[in-house]
Amino acid sequence: MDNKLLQIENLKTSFRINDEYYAAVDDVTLSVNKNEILGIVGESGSGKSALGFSVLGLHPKNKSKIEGNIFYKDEDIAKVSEAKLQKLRGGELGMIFQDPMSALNPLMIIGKQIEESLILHTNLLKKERKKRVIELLEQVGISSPEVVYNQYPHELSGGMRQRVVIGIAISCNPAFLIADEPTTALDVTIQAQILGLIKKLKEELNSGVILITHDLGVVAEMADKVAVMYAGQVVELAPVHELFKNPKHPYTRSLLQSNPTNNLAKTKLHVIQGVVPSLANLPRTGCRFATRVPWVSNSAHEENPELHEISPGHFVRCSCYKTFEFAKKEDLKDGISED
Amino acid sequence: MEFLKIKDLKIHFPIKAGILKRTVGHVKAVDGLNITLEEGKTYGLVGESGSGKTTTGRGIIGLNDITSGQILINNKEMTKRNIKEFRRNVQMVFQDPYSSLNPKKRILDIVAEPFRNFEKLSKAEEKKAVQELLEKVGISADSIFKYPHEFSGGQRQRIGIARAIALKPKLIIADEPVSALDVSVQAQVLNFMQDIQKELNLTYFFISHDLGIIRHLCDHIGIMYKGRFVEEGTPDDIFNNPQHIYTRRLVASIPDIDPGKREQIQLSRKKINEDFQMNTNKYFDQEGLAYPLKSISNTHKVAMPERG
Amino acid sequence: METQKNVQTNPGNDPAIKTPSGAKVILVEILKDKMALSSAILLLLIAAFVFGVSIILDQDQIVTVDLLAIFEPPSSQYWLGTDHGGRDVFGQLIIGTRNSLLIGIAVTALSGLVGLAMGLIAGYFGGHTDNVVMRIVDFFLVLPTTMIIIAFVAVVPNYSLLQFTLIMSAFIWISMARLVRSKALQQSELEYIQAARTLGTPHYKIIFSHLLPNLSSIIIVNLTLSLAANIGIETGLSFLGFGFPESTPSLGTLMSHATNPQIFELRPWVWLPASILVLVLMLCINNVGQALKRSTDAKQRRG
Amino acid sequence: ACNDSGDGGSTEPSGTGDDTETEETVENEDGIYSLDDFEPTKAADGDGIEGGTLNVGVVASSPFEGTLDWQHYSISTDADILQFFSESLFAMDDAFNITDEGAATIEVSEDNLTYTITIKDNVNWHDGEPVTAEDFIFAHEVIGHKDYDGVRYDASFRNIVGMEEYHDGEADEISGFNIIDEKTVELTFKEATPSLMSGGIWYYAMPKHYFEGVEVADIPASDQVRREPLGYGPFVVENIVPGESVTLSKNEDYWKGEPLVDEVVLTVVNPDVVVESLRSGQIDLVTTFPATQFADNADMSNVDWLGRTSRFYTYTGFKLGTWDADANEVAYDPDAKMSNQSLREAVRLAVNYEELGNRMYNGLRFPATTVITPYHALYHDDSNPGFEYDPERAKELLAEAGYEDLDGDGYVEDPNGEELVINYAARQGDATAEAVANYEMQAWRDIGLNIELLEGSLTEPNAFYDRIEEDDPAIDMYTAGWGVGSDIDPSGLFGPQAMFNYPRYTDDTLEAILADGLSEDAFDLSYRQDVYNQFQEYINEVLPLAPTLYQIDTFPVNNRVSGISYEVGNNDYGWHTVQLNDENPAVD
Amino acid sequence: MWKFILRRMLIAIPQLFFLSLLVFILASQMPGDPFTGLIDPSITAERLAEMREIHGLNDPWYQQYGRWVSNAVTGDFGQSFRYKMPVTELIGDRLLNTAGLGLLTLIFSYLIAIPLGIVSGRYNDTWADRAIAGYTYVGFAVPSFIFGLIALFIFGFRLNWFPVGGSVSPGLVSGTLEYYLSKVYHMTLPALSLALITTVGTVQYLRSEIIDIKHKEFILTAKAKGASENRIYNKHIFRNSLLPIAAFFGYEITGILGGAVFIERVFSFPGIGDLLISSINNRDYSVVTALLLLSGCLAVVGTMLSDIILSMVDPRIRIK
Ligand SMILES: Nc1ncnc2c1ncn2[C@@H]1O[C@H](COP(=O)(O)OP(=O)(O)OP(=O)(O)O)[C@@H](O)[C@H]1O
Ligand SMILES: Nc1ncnc2c1ncn2[C@@H]1O[C@H](COP(=O)(O)OP(=O)(O)OP(=O)(O)O)[C@@H](O)[C@H]1O
Ligand SMILES: [Mg+2]
Ligand SMILES: [Mg+2]
Ligand code: NI
Repeated sequence: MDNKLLQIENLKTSFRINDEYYAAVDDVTLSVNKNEILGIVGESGSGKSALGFSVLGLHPKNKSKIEGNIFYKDEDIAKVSEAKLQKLRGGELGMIFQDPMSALNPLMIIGKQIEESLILHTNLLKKERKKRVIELLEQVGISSPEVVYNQYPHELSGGMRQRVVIGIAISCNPAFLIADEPTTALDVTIQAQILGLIKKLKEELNSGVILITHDLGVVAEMADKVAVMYAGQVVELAPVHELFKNPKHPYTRSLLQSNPTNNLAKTKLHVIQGVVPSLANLPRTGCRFATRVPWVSNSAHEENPELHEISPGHFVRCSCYKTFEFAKKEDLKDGISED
Repeated sequence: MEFLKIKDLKIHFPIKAGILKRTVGHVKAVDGLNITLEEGKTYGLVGESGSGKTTTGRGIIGLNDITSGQILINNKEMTKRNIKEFRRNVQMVFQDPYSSLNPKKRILDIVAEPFRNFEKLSKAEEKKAVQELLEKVGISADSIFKYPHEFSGGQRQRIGIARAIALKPKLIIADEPVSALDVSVQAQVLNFMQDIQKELNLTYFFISHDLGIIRHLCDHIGIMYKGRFVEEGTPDDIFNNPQHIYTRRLVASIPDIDPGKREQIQLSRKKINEDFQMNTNKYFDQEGLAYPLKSISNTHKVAMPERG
Repeated sequence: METQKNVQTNPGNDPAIKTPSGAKVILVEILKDKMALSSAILLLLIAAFVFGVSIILDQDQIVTVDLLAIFEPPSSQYWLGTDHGGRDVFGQLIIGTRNSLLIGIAVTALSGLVGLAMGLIAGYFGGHTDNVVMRIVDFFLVLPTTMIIIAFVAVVPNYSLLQFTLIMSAFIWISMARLVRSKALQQSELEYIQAARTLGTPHYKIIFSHLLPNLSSIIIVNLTLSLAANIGIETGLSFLGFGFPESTPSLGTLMSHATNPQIFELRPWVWLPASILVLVLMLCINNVGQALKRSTDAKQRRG
Repeated sequence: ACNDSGDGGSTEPSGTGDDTETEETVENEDGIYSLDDFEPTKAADGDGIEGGTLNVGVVASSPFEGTLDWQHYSISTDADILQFFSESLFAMDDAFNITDEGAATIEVSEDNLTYTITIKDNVNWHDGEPVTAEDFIFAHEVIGHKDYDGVRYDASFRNIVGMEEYHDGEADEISGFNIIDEKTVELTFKEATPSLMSGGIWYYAMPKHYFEGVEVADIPASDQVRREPLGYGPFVVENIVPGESVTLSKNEDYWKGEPLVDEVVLTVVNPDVVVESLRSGQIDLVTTFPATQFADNADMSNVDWLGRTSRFYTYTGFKLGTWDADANEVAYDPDAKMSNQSLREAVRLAVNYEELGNRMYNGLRFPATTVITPYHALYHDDSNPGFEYDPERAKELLAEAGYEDLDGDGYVEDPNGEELVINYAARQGDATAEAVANYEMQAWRDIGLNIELLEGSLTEPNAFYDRIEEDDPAIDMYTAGWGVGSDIDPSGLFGPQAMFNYPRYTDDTLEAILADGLSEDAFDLSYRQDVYNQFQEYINEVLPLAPTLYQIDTFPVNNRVSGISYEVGNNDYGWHTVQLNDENPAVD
Repeated sequence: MWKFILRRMLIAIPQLFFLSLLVFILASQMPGDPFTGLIDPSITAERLAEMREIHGLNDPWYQQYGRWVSNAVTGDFGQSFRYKMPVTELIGDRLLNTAGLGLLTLIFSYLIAIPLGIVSGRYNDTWADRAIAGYTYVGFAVPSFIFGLIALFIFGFRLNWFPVGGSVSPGLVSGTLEYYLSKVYHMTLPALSLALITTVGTVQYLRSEIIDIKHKEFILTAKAKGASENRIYNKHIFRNSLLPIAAFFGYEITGILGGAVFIERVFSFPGIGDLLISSINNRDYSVVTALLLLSGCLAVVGTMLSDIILSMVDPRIRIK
């Protein structure tokens, strides 16, 4: 497909803990097209950020290891030199961070922080740069850009700061954008605005976006395609409508079931048993989700779960989804006590 | 029967500026709230960040000094002097399950702390009581010698709840008890809170900015904006019949789980936003604050200026 | 950042990244750090030796003037030679080290205690209490400490180890107070402190059983580092002529002999061993302290 | 009488060297030196170079005070500087009697009351103005002025006729002065004493014209004193860096003849670095040299060591009474702890001062025999043997006097059988001070005296004198130093009305002897010598204080310098005759 | 801004008051007075008593204090007993010397601290970092006077590179270029010795500050912008970590004054530290009190300066 902007193949990102490497992202294959938003959801610790950081090569080199390929416009950016990456980062590849409070240099005025990308990636003159910064600030919906230009981060509200962070990310019209939980720290109204903004920018710039979030609502609203991650792996990947209408993987279904927005009445919410295992304790063989659905018989899981394309564009890992039913009361005799 | 009654509660903080920390003004974090709540019910307090939700909660439990107003429980006013008594009846569940448990203490000590303050129990009695409590919140009784870091977020939050219900309080203030948790864990805690409410006939004062949760859980909802209510009512009133532009915008901002409704939501949001932009003056006074509440039905109150 | 988060989200079934629990981590960190470990061992050896031997040594004998042995160079009789009073430098070194260690420990303990109390009170109660304490601290902060101490020492009659400890402590408690206060302020914001208050726990109990344990590692680190500083604290005063009498040998007294031109160049055995010993002691304590510091501060952790 | 403050702990010895050319200096096998090893004078030697710069180290541990005026200075460092450009009107012989060699001569009337002072004609201030009788009177007017803020207004000034009236503001002039002509003046005293000629008459003149318009109270801080002082001495002040250095050029108009060197540079040198500075030739000579550093550096090849006996001695004092402030006199208490003469003698005999001086000071301090130092050669009684170190005798003395160890703790009890603890005070001082005190105490303990150091440590000098002066009952015995002036009269230290009579001892015999020394008869030298021999003997007998050590002052002088003399009594070291034999200083 | 400074000064007033009281009481508690020990047969006891009376030494302390403070406010600290000149004048020269020494020390100390701190912060846990840490530990452990003595001995006497005492060569006339050059020359060795010791705190501070900032999230933002490592260090980390150090420079004044006491003694440098010690030894109260008060004022001014600088460089607490 010509449209393909980013192609992640068998990506494995490992971190060194006490002289041993543990994979936080394990054999992930994904692709993003132009003008497409790929949503990534999953519980905390499932490897979403680790994946996003890997794409930009932001992990500290001495403590992490990246295997596999990340093709950006036919170039494997997992393998290129740091200098080359630096060219791409902030230029063609933009990144929006989660916490607007700490993502900005507290001692630098806003204007300069945005301008820095321009200095690094364009040949604009000083005056032009300033003009462009003001433009950007307007673009991200800041009403008095001239004032904000000279302000320091602490003088802005959280929503404003997140806009600035977005401004930095899009300053060089990135072809590809990674937004790592861009609205988690914000109020719903502001979240709506920021999400709208990202969408608008994506359309204007015709860029591909990876939107990392743990809020299913956000994905439902934003994404064209959704990858559900669990324990470093993609367990389900599908176009957004398909996923919400027809979730297959037990994990996806559980996530949807436990969302209170789906349960208006004062009914019981669905609870997923257990917790996400920590990196060093991840089961590396078999179905990683098996421990959390103990009532599903072991034979239902694959030995080496693979992604199956069950309908065009809809992939599910492991075949346990076929037999998965939500637990009945008696299955849960350990109840929530043992999670 | 009104169980909790808050009358014209005001909590103001001085603003200190410069290195000299001079008071240059006041933040009216809570500015004239009136709340009544029946026993066994759940009150939900919603609002954007900084609207004064936490301050209200802390005011009720006495962690913040009240500038003016009254807090009555069972028609008894809470004062500085009888606060100790109130403490037994009012407890709090905190937002952050990681920092709300002292990392250097064993679960036993954490959960037993209220006993030690209010009741003279022998070591054995205390241990038993703690084990009972832990079982109630679904944590195996032999965990008492573990440390908080040995538990997951959801478990910790339940330990926090166990501690809060140790003295059999009547009112529990829960300040965003699940916002630090993943949805899956969230569900667990919310379910549990509902269970225990029924069991102990607890009254909840539930603070959150997640409207989904509020809607799921609460009997009454108050929407706060800059220290005042803009609207108050049942979930039905608020979500299906929002009157104040602020509420409407808030409700419209909730992302919907159904990707099919995208366009529709987008459109309504746009409309409401325009409305909001245009009609701010109509809904807020000159200082941009909400007007006093007016009843528009039995349960539903809105902050609208007097007509005419 | 990431690690931190991870630690929290993953319950303790992972021994590798368990939440640090005070003493254990400190121990682990020191054991891991070869430098710190050997420093600690050396330190203990020196301390044990000095305290052990000083029991056997006859202090009166050591400070007895012997006109026939003035400025003897090191020999088998006088391992480190003798000073201008014909007194054995080695013996003085032992007793001096003991005295200096005692001073260091006493000053550290006393100033640490005062600073801790002030810091805890200010940090926990905040508001006006904090204001008052901080005003006092501010006042001490602008004092030209060195000069005032010198003036103080000149005033005190009957100047001895005790007086010295009191004077020094009076001036250096503030750094501990400031540190503890700021950490206590941070901790007081945390919900477990708030929780304790809502549970009706009295203030003093919150301070002692909640706040204090959570500041312990920082306090230990700070105490260690200030112990290093306090070991040599009296050297300067000795140099200016405000030291202890010769009947109370200390490392500072021995070192300050370096100002005597007769000794500095021609009889280095009088002052050099003490100087080296001070250096070694301070380096050791510092090494340990820095290792402790690293263990409390994930960012500075090695590897 | 100009005298240094009581040697606040730093005794300043001085010395003389041999005048031989040999460049190796005093050095003897046993490393112990005596006065015989030094000469006070290094005679001019061969042809010097023309002019040159003499670098003098002013030894002081802090910057010099800069009160460069004889009337006002109080610290010896200032005097060290003053002598280069401002000098006494009178020259003295080694008996400290005024001679005719000085800038002025003096004639005494029959009744010893009136003194006629004649300033020599060619004595002129550096600005060319003659030194006049007015200037001499002016010095008195300043000192006697009610606003005068120095320490020199003393009994000998009040002894001048009309001085007290002037001081009290009742008279505008001092009537005791009678100007004969520009250069001659008569000075009349109320009472005659033999001491007048050896220190009773003020030595200095003050350039009245130069201080025109300056209030007396403002003089010490004035530029005329601090920045551009005026004298008539061999050198002229060119430049002063306050507290640090003074540059002087030769006074071509010097009345004794043009000085041989062109320039003198005085620089403050810290006692700790004196040796290094001398070695490297940065300074040619110093004002004082720290005694403890001598032995290590006796072999310094680039200097000659000169030396002489010092005016300082140390003593052990016994508190025998108190000061009666109302009567303004000493109140001797015969029941004082130390009042037993045998006890005091035992104390003196118990310590081996010879050994002490030899070991710690390499002989530059040696046992003192009497309370008149050899510095006063005319009065010092050579024949008095002083005290011989004899611990056995000391023990005997104690036993005889009834001091016996009754309880077997190794220390004697007093004759009444009560426990005897003697509190001993000693000043902080140079590197050896503490060792010396400890040594003494060891010796005393060896003869069975239970001695305790006051508060366990040496006493800070100020506190020390404070407490001694106030007769602090916590002190029974102390060690101190004393620097004698040119005046032999010891009343200031032993007299019943002397506050500095710290032992607080007096008796009729002593008072009679002291009076005798100042009597009419005492104008006869040999009579006076007899009196003071008697005095020395008597003090050694009753022993209110026991002299312990005399000192030798040593003076290192760079090889290239000659024509210099540190002769006792010579208050002019002959700076104008100093010459340099080489452009560059010799280096070790 | 001016208002702020004014207010800041108002805060300093009670501080100064307590300081003055403390200082005065200290001085008056010292044993002896300037006339103690002036034992000389030619000085009579009456004269001493008279002199004590003249100088008001017999008055009760609060009277003396009142007198002293009211004069001090007008800048009159009385006469030095020993130097017989107005204290203000006496201190003036010395203060200039110490100020020069302090300034030079500060310059040296920053010249040393900044590169070392940066290197060890940026390349933490490399051999360079460890070497620098070694130096800072040693600097922390060696008292400045020992260090000064060794420097004096080697560079002053053995190598003859630097003068060994005083603040200026004799004979130079104040005001000439030569004079000032000579002054700087005289200060160099003491300043360098002091700087090498006092700088270690700054090195350590800078190091940990850099390591701290290195882990801040905004550094990640910068990295994501495509900034190179060097640029990140230059534009973000160094700037942010140097600002507090620049601001602390006011606080350094106290430290340097304290260090000056020692170093001036070692190098016989006529500054106020040296003066203080000799004045204490000589019981020259008026000088002691004036000096203590002066250094207190300097410290107050220093902290004030730091506050002001901090508030200027740190936008988060900037005052308009
Ligand atoms: N630098 C690192 N060093 C070691 N482990 C890391 C590092 N970064 C992430 N991890 C681990 O990798 C796993 C995946 O982490 P990641 O941050 O990608 O999760 P996430 O899905 O983004 O979670 P969240 O929703 O909390 O942001 C976690 O177990 C985490 O502890
Ligand atoms: N102790 C305090 N001192 C001063 N101001 C305070 C204090 N506590 C809260 N405030 C201010 O009061 C206002 C209300 O704060 P509050 O924490 O109650 O808001 P909130 O609704 O809980 O917000 P969030 O959703 O972010 O928790 C805010 O502007 C806050 O800055
Ligand atoms: Mg993440
Ligand atoms: Mg809140
Ligand atoms: Ni499976």
